[in-house]
Amino acid sequence: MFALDVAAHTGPWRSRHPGEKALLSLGLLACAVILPPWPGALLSGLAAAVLLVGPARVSPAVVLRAARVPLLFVATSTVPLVVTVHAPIRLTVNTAGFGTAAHTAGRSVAALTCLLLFSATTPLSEVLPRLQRLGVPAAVTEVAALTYRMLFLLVESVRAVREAQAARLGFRTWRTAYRSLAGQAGAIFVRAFSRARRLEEGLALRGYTGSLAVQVEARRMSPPFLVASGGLLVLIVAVTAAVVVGPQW
Amino acid sequence: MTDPLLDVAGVHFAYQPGRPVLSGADLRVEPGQRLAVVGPNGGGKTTLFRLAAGALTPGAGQVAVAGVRVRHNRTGLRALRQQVQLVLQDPDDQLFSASVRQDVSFGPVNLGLPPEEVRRRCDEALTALGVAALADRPTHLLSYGQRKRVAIAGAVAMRPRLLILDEPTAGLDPAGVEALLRTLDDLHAAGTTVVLSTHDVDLAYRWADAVAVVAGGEVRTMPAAAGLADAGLLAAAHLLPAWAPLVHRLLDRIPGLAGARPGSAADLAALLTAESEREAGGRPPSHGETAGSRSAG
Amino acid sequence: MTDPLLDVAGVHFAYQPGRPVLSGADLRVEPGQRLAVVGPNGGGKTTLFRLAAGALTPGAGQVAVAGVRVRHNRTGLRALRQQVQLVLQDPDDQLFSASVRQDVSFGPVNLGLPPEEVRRRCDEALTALGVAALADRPTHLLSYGQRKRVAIAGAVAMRPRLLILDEPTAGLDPAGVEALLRTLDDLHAAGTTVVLSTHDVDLAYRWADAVAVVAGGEVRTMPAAAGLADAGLLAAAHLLPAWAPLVHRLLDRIPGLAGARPGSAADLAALLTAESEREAGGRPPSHGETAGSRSAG
Amino acid sequence: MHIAEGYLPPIQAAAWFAVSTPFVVHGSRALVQQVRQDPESKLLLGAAGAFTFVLSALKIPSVTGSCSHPTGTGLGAVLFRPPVMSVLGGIVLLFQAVLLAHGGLSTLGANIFSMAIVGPWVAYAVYALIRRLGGGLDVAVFAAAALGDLATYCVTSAQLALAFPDPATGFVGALVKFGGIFAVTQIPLAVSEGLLSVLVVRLLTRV
Repeated sequence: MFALDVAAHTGPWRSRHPGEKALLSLGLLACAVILPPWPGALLSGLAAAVLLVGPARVSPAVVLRAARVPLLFVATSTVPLVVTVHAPIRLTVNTAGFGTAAHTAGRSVAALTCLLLFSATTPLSEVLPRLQRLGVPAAVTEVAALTYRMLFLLVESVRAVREAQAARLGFRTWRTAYRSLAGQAGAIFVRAFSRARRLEEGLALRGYTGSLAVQVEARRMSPPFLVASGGLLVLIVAVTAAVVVGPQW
Repeated sequence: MTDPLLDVAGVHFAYQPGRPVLSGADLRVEPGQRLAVVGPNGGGKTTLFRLAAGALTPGAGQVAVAGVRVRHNRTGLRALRQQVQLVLQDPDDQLFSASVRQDVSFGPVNLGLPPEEVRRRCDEALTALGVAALADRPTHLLSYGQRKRVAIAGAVAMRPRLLILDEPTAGLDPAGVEALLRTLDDLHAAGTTVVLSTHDVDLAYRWADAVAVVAGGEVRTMPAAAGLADAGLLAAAHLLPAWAPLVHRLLDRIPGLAGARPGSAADLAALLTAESEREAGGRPPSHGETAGSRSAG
Repeated sequence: MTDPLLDVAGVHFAYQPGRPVLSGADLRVEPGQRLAVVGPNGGGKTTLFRLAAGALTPGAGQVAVAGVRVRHNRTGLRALRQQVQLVLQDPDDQLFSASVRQDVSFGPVNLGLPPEEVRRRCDEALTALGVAALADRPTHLLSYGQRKRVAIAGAVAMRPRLLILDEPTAGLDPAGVEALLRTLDDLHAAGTTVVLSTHDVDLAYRWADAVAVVAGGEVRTMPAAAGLADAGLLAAAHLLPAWAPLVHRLLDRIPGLAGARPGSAADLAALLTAESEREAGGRPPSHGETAGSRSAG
Repeated sequence: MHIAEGYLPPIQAAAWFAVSTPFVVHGSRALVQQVRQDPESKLLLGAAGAFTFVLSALKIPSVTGSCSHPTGTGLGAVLFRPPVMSVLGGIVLLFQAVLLAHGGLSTLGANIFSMAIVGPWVAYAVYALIRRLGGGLDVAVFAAAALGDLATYCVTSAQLALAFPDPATGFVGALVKFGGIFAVTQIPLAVSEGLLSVLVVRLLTRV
């Protein structure tokens, strides 16, 4: 349903400990954001891209499709960086802004690649229960896990409702389209809360009295993976430092 | 020769690249036909229906309605939807208005019909489905069977020439199934071509003129009597045999019952009761007039 | 005489005052029984199950499990749920976790069992339902049939003595129904008493030892063979007759097939195939050894 | 539009986390309290989160022909109150980042501030004010959803303007530029979201 989610649940890294994948991809993400874009973001982004289509075996089509919307944002919000507004309404191209624009867009694309590395390899159902160990209250992680489970049911419902409305010409005009959209939102609201009520009874039958604690599969962190990830991060930091500081030597 | 009402020809479709659900599927529905579609879960029945109703665009091949190839643009789909209506399995996917009448009027209002015409079509559809008495009820207070009927009424109010129903009898009790089949027969008698999918091969056998077996990405259509008596074909589609054709073979070996063609267990029970009453009454057996039995040729 | 495993005695229940769903319902389930509950939609089958599983408190009458009256407080319900587990019709009403293994572990974790025991029970339940290979799949990528099995695994992980399933075969294709019945038979062979509801009287006839007909607020329990051959009783409960007992009557009138008791159309087809092969081979008929047929006494 | 991953300079990204954290922590405390008093509300909150996610994924037809999405936070704030929305909104933004790559983890703090804090509070304040002044439900819901949506995108524009001030005209000039792209174009969509919210609330009050 969500291509990144499917990739995370079916890819070769699905049974790795989420901590390993978080260290690698979020470490790269931190490098991409914090280090000077040249060459830190470039190196981090490249490393993430190679890891995505290489060992993590995520289809490039999935990566590119997921990147479309954020890239659209990057493209539109970079325009103001190279344009200056003079009062009242006069725009000029500001060549001095090209540097900032290139840095910002580059940093963003690199960071996006690192985010995709995390998204396409790490199932959320593995992450959420483990957030408790990082101090997030159980009530919050359990609500998040329920949201995660229910949103797939609702997304499927909204697709079916939309299709049924289209079959009865619900999107023929603006007027009918608004009526149909309100119908979708209303149907989803009713559906969400009837799901909650029915799940409440279903869980009561299984002994629910307030805790949704489950057994989280014990996964061992792989030392080679951790060492390799750490090494990669150190290497990127070192190379970046050398390039940035280097010319002074 | 007239064009088929629906002609799905060589259609390929995959939700995910490399995993085709249908590969080269053909389906012809003649005007006035009653067609049952059978096949295993995940075999592609619903996908075939969504393609026929224009909800999906085929990857290859084409869909034609009444001889006209369907174009998957605004105008083409609009024309298609006035001819072909698909009723989904879960009625809640089709009911999104507050009251029954409002929901059934959704399609006619979208067609831009004048209010009197909208009202006429609603009344007609509600009456056809036997739910006129529920018109002012909120949809969420209806029983499952009633919601199914209202969802069908919403499609019927579009006055389609072809009505496709995905598992319309799922979740209904036997009496509800019989009542729904009678309603579909009334719609059919009034001129609508009806296609439905079912897991119940006995239902397909006694209700349909023709049966389409959807399995392994392909579709094979044949007369209901022949298709559902073919053990090899059924096994290939992971289907179990129907009782009726087997029972007919047994009946032909019993003197005095040979030639009787009960379509359901209820018909068979009636046949046996009538026979024992005749024997008690001493009249000669004459199965030709047995109530409820129907020739399945 | 041993106590029945479940004893629902004189139970009254109404969701709305003045509209009783059950009025004086009795149901006894003996240990080791396979009981099928049949009846029209809205007749009270699900209500009876919810009462038996402690989700509802009876207005009058009482529910006893293994001779002990159920108390509807925290401790009483906790004890009940370790003995009786109800699996609802829609698996999405019971699956709350996106991970199959995490979901199945919920019951055992909630019982406060040590981690190794939780893990053992999960593995056992996943294996019993044939879904061990899906343990690491997310719930939302499973098919409907797979979600049904995972929901049942969640109940089986509680190691109940009595497993009640509301319409477990609804929505499954014939092959899926057969596979699920085999799984339930394995659970039954391992010592679990199994109760299920169904609209398929033929399924009830061939699978169950006893059948309970729920209609008009009352419950009547009897041996499956007798109950489902009783036309009057079936009609009163708005049920259609089963094919199998009628077919057995036909078979008894055919020389060479008399006494054969096929339980399903597939068994009957196998019987007829075996017979025609014997005739082709010139061997004398001996239906007693026909594959697939089962004595329905 | 959420601010994409990595778009904000690191110091500013961190600063927005610092600004948002107290609101989310306060919301989490409220949520924990609510769940403790009524364990069943956990399921309702999960449903509310899923509803908000799906609502923000509905496709609204827009003037330009392309499609846009409602924020859903205005309606959410009226239905579920702002403190809870700060947590649910945070969860929804996290899911949008991880499942769809809309928004990001480094920009999560900034996006939470605009969508899960300012949007809901503005919407709720507008709703409460109009109701107290005797305004009708329709008017209150419309104004709440439309202004909540608009407030969210004004904050997004301000966040971007702070990060990238115009070399000549500074923050104000940048605000004009980003506002022109993200807030002014949003006005018809804000009106759409307002209308849609009214239709939804009408539908729900009739049920």
